[in-house]
Amino acid sequence: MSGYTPDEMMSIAAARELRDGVLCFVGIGLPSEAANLARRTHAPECMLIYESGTLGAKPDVLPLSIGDGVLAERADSVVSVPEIFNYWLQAGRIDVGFLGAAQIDRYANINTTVIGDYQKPKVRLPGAGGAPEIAASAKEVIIILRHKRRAFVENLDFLTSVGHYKGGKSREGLGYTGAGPTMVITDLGILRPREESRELELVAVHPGVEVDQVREQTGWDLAVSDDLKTTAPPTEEELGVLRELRRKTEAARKEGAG
Amino acid sequence: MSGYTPDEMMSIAAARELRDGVLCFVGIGLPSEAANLARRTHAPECMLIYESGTLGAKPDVLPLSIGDGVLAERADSVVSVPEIFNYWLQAGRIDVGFLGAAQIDRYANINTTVIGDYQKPKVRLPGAGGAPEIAASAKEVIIILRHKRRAFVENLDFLTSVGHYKGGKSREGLGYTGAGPTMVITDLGILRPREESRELELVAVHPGVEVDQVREQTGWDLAVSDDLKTTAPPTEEELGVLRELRRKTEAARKEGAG
Amino acid sequence: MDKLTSLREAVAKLVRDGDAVALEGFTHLIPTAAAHEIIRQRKGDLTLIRMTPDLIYDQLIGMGCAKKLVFSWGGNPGVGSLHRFRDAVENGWPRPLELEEHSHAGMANRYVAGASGLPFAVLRGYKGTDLPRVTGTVAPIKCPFTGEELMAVPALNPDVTVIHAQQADRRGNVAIWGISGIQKEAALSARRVIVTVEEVVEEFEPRPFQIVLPAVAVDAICEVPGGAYPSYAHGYYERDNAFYEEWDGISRDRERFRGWMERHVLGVESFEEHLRSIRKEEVMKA
Amino acid sequence: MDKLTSLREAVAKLVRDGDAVALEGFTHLIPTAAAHEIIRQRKGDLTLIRMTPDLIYDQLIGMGCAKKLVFSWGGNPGVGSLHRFRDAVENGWPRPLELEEHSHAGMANRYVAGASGLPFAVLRGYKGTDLPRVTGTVAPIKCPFTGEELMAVPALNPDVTVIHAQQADRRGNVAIWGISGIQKEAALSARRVIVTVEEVVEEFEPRPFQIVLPAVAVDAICEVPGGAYPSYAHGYYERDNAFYEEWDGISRDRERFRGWMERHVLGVESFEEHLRSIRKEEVMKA
Repeated sequence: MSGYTPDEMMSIAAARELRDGVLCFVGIGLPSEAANLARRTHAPECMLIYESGTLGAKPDVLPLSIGDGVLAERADSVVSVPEIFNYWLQAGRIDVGFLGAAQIDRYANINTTVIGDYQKPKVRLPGAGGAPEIAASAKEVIIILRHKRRAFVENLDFLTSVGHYKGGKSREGLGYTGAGPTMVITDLGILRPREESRELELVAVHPGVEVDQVREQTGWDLAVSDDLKTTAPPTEEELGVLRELRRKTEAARKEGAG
Repeated sequence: MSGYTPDEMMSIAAARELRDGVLCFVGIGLPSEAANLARRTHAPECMLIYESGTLGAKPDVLPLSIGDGVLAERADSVVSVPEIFNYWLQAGRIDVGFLGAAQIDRYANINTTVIGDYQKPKVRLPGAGGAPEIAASAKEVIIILRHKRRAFVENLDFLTSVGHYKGGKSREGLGYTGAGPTMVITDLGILRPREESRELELVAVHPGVEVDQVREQTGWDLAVSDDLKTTAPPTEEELGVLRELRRKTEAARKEGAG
Repeated sequence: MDKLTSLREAVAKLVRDGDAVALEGFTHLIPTAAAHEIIRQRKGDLTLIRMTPDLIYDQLIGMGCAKKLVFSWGGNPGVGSLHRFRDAVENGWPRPLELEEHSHAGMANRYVAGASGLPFAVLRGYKGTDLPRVTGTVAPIKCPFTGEELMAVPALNPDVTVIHAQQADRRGNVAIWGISGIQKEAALSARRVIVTVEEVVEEFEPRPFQIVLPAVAVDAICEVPGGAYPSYAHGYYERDNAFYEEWDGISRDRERFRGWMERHVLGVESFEEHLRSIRKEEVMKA
Repeated sequence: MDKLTSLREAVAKLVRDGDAVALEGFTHLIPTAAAHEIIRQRKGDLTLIRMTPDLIYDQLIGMGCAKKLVFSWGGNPGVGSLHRFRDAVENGWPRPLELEEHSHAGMANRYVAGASGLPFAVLRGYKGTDLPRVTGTVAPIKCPFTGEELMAVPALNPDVTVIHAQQADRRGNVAIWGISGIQKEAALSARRVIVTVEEVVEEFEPRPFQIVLPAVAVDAICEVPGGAYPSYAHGYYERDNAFYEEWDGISRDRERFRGWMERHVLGVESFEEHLRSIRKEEVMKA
């Protein structure tokens, strides 16, 4: 298989990690694309939940936002925002939280708040949204973001959502019910927390990617697994479904009311 | 006007106290009859709220229970039980709480829990239901019950719902937002709390009722207003509407599914 | 839909001796059929939870299935006392019944906390009443911002919640319309959930004030037409108020109660047979 | 229905300088028309409250109406930054903007507490994050039963909440269907409530996942067809995703932004005129 982009590989690698039948709390953007790809390939019974209150959303195009009408159209149920966060997320019903990030550190803590100082930021980002409690209460968290040195940083400018906190058992001390991030999927490879230290280590690179390339784009001294794998390249089906989804989404977006 | 029962006088006297347009949280039984009578006479815009979650109920017969289908049929809205208690009652939206009681004391505190000792009761009553928080959070509370010595007691066997507590400013010390009971309406007359002491005093007797009769049926030394009034007897319209409501209710009850 | 099963199997598999069981319903949609099945299977030592214990709890208590009742209002709505409940509390018959008593607002918020994965809920109530004196599960709590002292009540998380609903769809989603009371929170706070329904349909129609409980929150769905009788199912059949009045007589006397239960509950194999035995089969065809 | 009034009158009467104002909406039913009217009437020193400040908050901030923002996610959904919001935070233009920042779960529960008449809400969150460091309105609280330490957040009680809904009936009840987000709690927690609606109808039809806000919880109802544009009104018109992308360009530059606002918001008298001025009048006939 040839002729796919690193972004396509990232979405496909992330989609593969979603087991069929799980309840997935989906962030907008990259996570939403991956989750919807999974639902269209190997995980048709995966139940997608968006923070706007849609339970079992079945969008036929990717939503531009977490409250698009396509999410409510054929959902199993639509509830209020407090219900989604309290009865579904905080109650521990969510198997997988799918999150993006602007910055991430070696313990998979996330920043989506500011670049620079909080009071006088260089870049003011949108902020926390649903992420802190998804990171806290989903049974497991999968993070998807592009692998850039400015994103994979030694020290976060702001800790918006807790991953493995300061490593080791420090997350457990915060009283969160979920296990935290189990995987970080990028356009270069896949990272997982080490058993004891909970520090992220590179466990797979995507086809054609060198470990040095990944180190280059990581702002700390990246741990690499002794048993480093290479991700299986996208199948024809995966690529076909992903591209069709993007095409339909783009068409719907252009159409709209305008 | 002649030919009406003390119970009819009680319901009619209670109905008259409901101003048009108010939000009334209605207990089942006597309060429900009075509230529905008010809605059919001088207070058509009175909004009836039942603890089962019906907002603006418009029953055409009296419900046997607080969750009867007639309450939902033409209600403005139907919400969950937590919403009724939290968003409507506790939030202070209710103008008048209409309550019944098994026992009442001189400060209009109510018992609906047990007669006798709690652990080994002579009579186990149904319990608190919605009453404690109605008594706590409705802007004003009106209590309706038959005037019997065993009901108007010196000491409650159990304090289920707080009226004016120990009198004076003691209720305010509990932090409740509502003003507490402003009126007790019985089949003999009407009682109101005195300004300072908050002790109930007899302010009106129904036509033909003597003060001594009321004292006789009150388990404490009953205070009587210097300006004791006599309740206006039922009008033809009031009696007609009440009897028609009872007749339709009885007919519907007999019909049912059985 | 692999959740679709018989009520007998669902109760056998999901209700265990000693469980804390909530059979919820607020006058509407009382899960009568499920309560009878629990009695027929002789489940014991149950902690029964419900805001408004009524006839079915009177039956469970009178048949000795319950060791404890967690509740806020126990009566025969619009009629009067629950005689079996009273007999258990006043005379310990057929066995003593431990009580954990709250107000409706307290119970509702306990379910909300349970459904929210929180250990407690906060409300403005209980103060000055005798409830905290007899109920261990109430404690003061102070607002860290205003200093106001409020009351905390612990979460309810039943081992099993049983509710009755109008419909399930083929995917196992459950639709309730009309008065839905505390059913959503009772279900979402429980470890295991059984739902009896009037019927299984292809797809739900929009109905006034309809809520939908997603399949993933339900363990077993059992089609039991008329399963809420003598309560009602909005859109299917009305409440049989006469039966509630009749129950006053049936339940007043221990022997008459036992006789009725033996004949109409223990002596039948299903709720369908029960309805025939009391000549109410018409509700199944509503 | 004496609550029915013009949007101009409702804003003039119910929104005051210095108010804490929540114009809520979760992508769906954003009250754009009301935001424009607030800008046209030059309301100032507002504390703006919203979980998801988007284009209309960008406009209010860029026009200098806001002194403070209480929020949990401020962006152009699916597109990127809110440039006027960023310019205010990063450069203090046109005036500095004080921030009170929470998570969605925190904001949602703050509205719930406000709607419930409680001074605070409890959730499991914030711990280990930098939010409590920069946000004063978070405090630890201990469960009196389990000892678990959780987080408390204070209630939100806006002076005014503005929402857009599909319909009102003649009695002044309001119907919302599809995604209803936090609108119910935002309305019920407020001192004053303005609702703009697509249309006033005789009676509501049952719709999927419809909620009804009773008339008594609403102070003013204003019929403004298309009033949520470029957001959508489920059953009326779709979201104009293209406009959200266009806004990125309009808002990026201070002058272009001011020019657009002067021409399309300040330079018109009503939302109807606004829609004509940007050639989107078709949403009014949806």
